[in-house]
Parts: sequence; C-alpha cells; structure tokens
Amino acid sequence: PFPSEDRLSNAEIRRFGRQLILPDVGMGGQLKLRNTSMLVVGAGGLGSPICLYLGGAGVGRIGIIDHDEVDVSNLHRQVIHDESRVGINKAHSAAESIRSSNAMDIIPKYDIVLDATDNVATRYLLNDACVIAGKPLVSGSALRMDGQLTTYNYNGGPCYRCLHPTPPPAETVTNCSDGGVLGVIPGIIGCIQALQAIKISIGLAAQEPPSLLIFSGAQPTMFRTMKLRPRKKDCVVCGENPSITQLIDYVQFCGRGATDKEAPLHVL
Amino acid sequence: PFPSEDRLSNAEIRRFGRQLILPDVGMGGQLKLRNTSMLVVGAGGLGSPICLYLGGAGVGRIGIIDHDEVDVSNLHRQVIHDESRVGINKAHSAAESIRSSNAMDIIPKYDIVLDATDNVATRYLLNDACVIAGKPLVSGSALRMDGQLTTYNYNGGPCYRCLHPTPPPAETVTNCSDGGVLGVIPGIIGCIQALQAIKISIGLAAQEPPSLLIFSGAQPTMFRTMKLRPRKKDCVVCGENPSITQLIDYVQFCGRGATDKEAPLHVL
Amino acid sequence: MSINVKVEFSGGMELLFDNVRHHTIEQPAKSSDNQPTTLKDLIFYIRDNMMTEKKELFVDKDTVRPGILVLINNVDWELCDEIDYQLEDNDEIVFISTLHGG
Amino acid sequence: MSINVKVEFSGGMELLFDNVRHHTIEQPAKSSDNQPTTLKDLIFYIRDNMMTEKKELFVDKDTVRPGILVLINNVDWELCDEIDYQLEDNDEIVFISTLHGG
Ligand SMILES: [Zn+2]
Ligand SMILES: [Zn+2]
Repeated sequence: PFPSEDRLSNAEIRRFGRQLILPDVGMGGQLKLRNTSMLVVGAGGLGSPICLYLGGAGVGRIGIIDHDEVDVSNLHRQVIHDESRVGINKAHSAAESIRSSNAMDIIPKYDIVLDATDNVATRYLLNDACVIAGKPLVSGSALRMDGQLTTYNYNGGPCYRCLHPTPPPAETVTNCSDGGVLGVIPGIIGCIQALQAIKISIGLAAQEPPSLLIFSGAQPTMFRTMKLRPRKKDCVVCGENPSITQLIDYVQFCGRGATDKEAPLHVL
Repeated sequence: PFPSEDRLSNAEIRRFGRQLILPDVGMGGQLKLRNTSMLVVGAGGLGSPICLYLGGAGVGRIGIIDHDEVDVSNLHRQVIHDESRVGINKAHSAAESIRSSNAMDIIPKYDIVLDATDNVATRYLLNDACVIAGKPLVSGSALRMDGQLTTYNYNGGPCYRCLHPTPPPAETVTNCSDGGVLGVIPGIIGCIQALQAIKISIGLAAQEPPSLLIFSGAQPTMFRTMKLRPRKKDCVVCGENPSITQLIDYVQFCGRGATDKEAPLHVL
Repeated sequence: MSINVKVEFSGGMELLFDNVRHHTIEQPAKSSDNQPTTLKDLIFYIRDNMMTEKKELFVDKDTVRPGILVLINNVDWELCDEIDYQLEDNDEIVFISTLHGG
Repeated sequence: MSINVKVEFSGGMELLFDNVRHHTIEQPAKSSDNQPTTLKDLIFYIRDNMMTEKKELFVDKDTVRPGILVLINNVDWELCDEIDYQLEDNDEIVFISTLHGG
C-alpha cells in the first residue's frame, strides 16, 4: 500500500475540476482515485493509452510492467513512445518483468490490475495471481480489427479460468505480429480498460453483471455486450475447492512461450 | 491537395507492417491512408487522441485547428499536452482558427473532416462547410460520462441539419466546463472517430448505413448503435433545393458564442 | 387494456428526471377518443406526470424541443412516423439530448 | 418443419469460413431421432457441411475447441445448457475466438 490521503490538495482540485463536478465522481470519487493503486501489465498498444488516461484521471499510483522492446514495426500502435525511442527497452519505464517467481511479490501491492499483455501464458499467470491475491483484473485484448474486454475476479463474476479452463491449442493463437493489428483498435480497448478501472475504483461498476465487451472494428455495429457466467464453483483456482493455490509454470501449461516474439527476453 | 504517392517507401512498409498484413488494410489500404488528407477541428479531449492515432496510422496529411488555450482545468482530458505546456496556446500547433470567413478556404483542401469541437455554432459551421465542399464529417462529442458519434454527409446519410434543423435553446446546451467530463470519455470517442476516418479512407465504411453511436460510460451496457434517417430531401443545406449555399453567421444562428469559454478568443 | 413502454433518458435528459435513466411507463392501449396511443400521447404524459419543472427543456410546442433525438426500438423516429408513431407493448423509446462538448 | 438460426463467427473464427461472419443456417426442428435440434447438432452440421479443412480449429471431441466462447442470444452458453441447448427459430449463435494480442 502507499500513503493514503484524506483530502485533495488545492492543486488537485484545480487540476481535476471537470471531473470533480461530475455527479458520478465528485470529491469522494476523486479521493478514491487518488488512494487507488493500479498495475498495468504490458506497455504496448493497450498499455499506452491505459497509462495516459489513468495518469490523467488522477490515479494515485500506477505501476507499469513490460519486457518487450520498442520496435519500429509496432510504433503505430504504441503512441506513448515516440520514434526517437526506437530500440530503447520499454522496461526502462517499467518496474520489472512479471513471472511466476515474482508475481506474488508485485500483485498484492496494487488494488486493481490491468492485463494489457499479448500472450496466453501471461494471461493465465495474471489471472491466477489476481485470484490468489483477491484483486480484480481488467483484461483487454486486440487483434486485427477486433477487440475484447472483460473484468475478471470481480463482484461474483468469473475468472479467466472459469471461462477458459483449458488453454487454447498453440496453433489457434494468433499474435499481433503474425495477424496484424490496426493501431487504434488497442487504443480503443485500452481507453475502455482505463475507464473500467476508474469505475471500479470509484464504485461505479459494483452493480454491473459480468459481461464480455466484443468490439468488431470493421463491422457497422462495432460494439456488443454479452452476458457472462458467474464464478464457477468447480473452478480450479477461484472455485470452492481450488486445486491451484500458488502459481505454476504457465509456459508449460500453455505449451508455448510467454510472449509473441520468437525469442522472448524473459520466460515465465 | 497534396502530392499523391503511388507506392509506399520501404520505411513506410517497415513502420506499418502490422497494418499492412491486415486483410482489411493491405498495401492498397495503406496507400489510401498515405494519400488521404484529414482535418481535425479542435485539439482538446477529442482532438488529442484523434491526432495521435491518425498520425500513427500513416495518414498522409493531418491539419489541426483550434483556438482554445491549454488550461490546467482541462489537462486531464488533453493527454497530448503535457503539464509543462499549460498556458501555451494550442493554436501554436494549429494552422489557424476556423470561422465563416475562412472555412471555405480550408475545408476544400482536405478529404475528410473530423469535428472535435466543443460548441454548437462551430458544429453547424463545419456541417454546412462540409456539405458545400462535399466532404464527409466524422463528428464526435463528449460530456460527463457520455459520448456520441456520427458520420455526417457521407454515403447517402444525413447531415447535422437533417437531424437538427433548429439549434437547441442556449439554456439546454451544457459544455464540458459547466457539466464536467471524465477525461477518458473523449479519449474513447476520439479513438473511435479516428477509426471511422480510417475506415472511410480505405473504403471499409462505404456499405454502412447511417448510424448514431451512443456511449454511456456509467452504464453496464456502454455502447449502442442506433439507425439514423437518410439525407432529407427538404434539408436547407444538403436537400434538393438548398437555401443555404454559402456560410452564414453561426453565432447569430445559434444565439450563443462559438466556444464554451465565457470570453472566446475568436468569434465566428 | 394497457401497454408498457420502456423509456430511457440519455445524454443529460436524465437530469430532468432525478437522474433516473430507465423508466417503465404504463399507457392505455387506446387514448380517450379510442385512437391508438401515440408517441405524442406518451410525450405529453411524461411532461404532465413525471415533471414538475423545466418542462420546456423537454417539450416545445407539440413535440420534443430542438436538440433531442427520439429513437424507437433503436431506430431514429423519423423512420417511424415520428410523433404519430403508434405505441406497442414493450416498445423501447429513447430520448437523447445531443451532446456538444469535446 | 425447419428453423433458421443466425450464426456469427467472430474474433478470427470467420477466417475459417472464407472470412464471412454472418450466416443463416436452416436446421430441421427435430433431429433424426425425433429429438429437438440442439446446439451440438448445429456444431456438427457446421463442421460437416461448411468446413473442408482445419476442422480441428473449430471442433475438439464433441464440443468446440478450447479458446472458443459460444453465446446464445447475447448470453454465455454456460447459462443456457451449453451444448444441449435446444435451438429455437431465429436464435442468434455467436462463436467467438478469444483474442490474446495487445
Ligand atoms: Zn475461476
Ligand atoms: Zn442535411
């Protein structure tokens, strides 16, 4: 935890004036944002807008974890990085990479976790770590012209394993390098992830039933909201008799690497 | 118009690789983006993400028009401006302000116009100018926790006047200064405006029926798509016998100022 | 016989109704002169029974004021007879105030 | 008697079907053994009649492969009997491949 404040400074009141006058936010909501810590895992196409807008909203502490390098091929969707930084490791601005050996040292220090990663293994890792640590996980993903968003382990809703007890076959998993992505697609999903985390922080999302937001950028009707199952009693991690009570080897579990790059810098 | 290219450079191919491999984009689509010029009017909460993502997508020429000043109270939603620039006129990075006397010098030079403004008078001005110049107008707006998005004057769809022949009474118009806005709301709408302009540029939106996207950020189902009327035959500007064939005095027409600030820097 | 109509106020309209967005409104299937109940009847009902002040921010003359879009089952009312649309049971009517902020 | 079901493939699934997302599929209301047609029947129909290759990217054993979510009329199929759900006329079934990119 980080030092909690019981009132906003005058500078904060000036800076966040247009949020403060919102009935849904107000002084109380802004103070909650100020006293909430959020962890953003992944500083690529999703993580960049997430960090920009969470910072702009006045979230008290934001941790950023990434282990990818800025590459000229993904610049178009990583608007937070300018071209001059090509080749600079994004971890410069991040605490450290996340893996089974350190996740439980990091996750419990935050109130809300945002999954902005690009691979299945890390998604299972974050899910299990968030269930074990009791943190909501705002999960976004993007590929080609499509995106998806769900909040896991929150408010009686499912965890990632409730929905996906078995990892997908490796040959069905397409990453952004192979499948491509239009840069603004993760921009849209990342912004909505930031909004969702803000809503959780100020208590606006507490009554919402578990749902999956499906974004189809190439279709005339771009957004649909689908109703999801609740938490499953027999889930191996969030169920009533969990068999997974500590983190496992997720690379092995998923049968593939933790990153969509061919030669990952770190393995989990 | 600006110089059109008939092929992408190797640097562009490397930079936009992840877009190029998308079936919906490809070399052809990327070249269309390269040869499209877009005008973004307003560099605030909507205009900032629009500019970031249009630039990142490889749009050949982007014009930005604004006449507001960066103010500490709207920093949270203007992520493109960092705090050190407080007080610097945003017009520094913009060509010039837009008004009835110059709009027809500016609008015809662009292929697609994005309305990211904050007031009714400029919205009518841009609408009429786009109808007269024959340009599609991707219009976004945001207030409190809500947003709206429509493409006007495109593909048989309505113009702003088809939907709103009469301006709203001044006392019903709430601006972001008075009503407040959560910064990520215009972030989300601006990103979707950028996507819509990209889709128009590469031809993906041509089959879409006219629609209004309604975003309700505080609700569990955040997005809805509503079907809109087509172009109205009796519309005073886009109809069969238009009575408005050149720009008028929009401040007078709307009965209020062109900006949501009390003392506008420029009047139309 | 009566019908139930789902009414939603959006884009700031809800502030005229105690910040409540969703309402279910019961209406007679036929109006007093034995005509089918129309959207106009519903608008007047809302004005006369659900508002105590600022009625002019909802109704202007015989219709909604400029700046409000009306959607019937997710479709612009201009495509459905507008004010003369005959209400059916379970119709969803959205009154949305156009936003101008940016 | 037959029923029509609207089927949508999303999240990349459509690439298995010539990049066509929306399909209307006619099914008998009863299967050959006079039982109501279920989602399982539909899945097998799709596999056997609409796919020529890569069938394992859709079906694994007797159900959809891991990583595919199924939605019945906008609701997670887990809330509606899953594979045993009895199809009705005009049902909307979405098969969506979970995305992992970021
Ligand atoms: Zn679970
Ligand atoms: Zn018109």
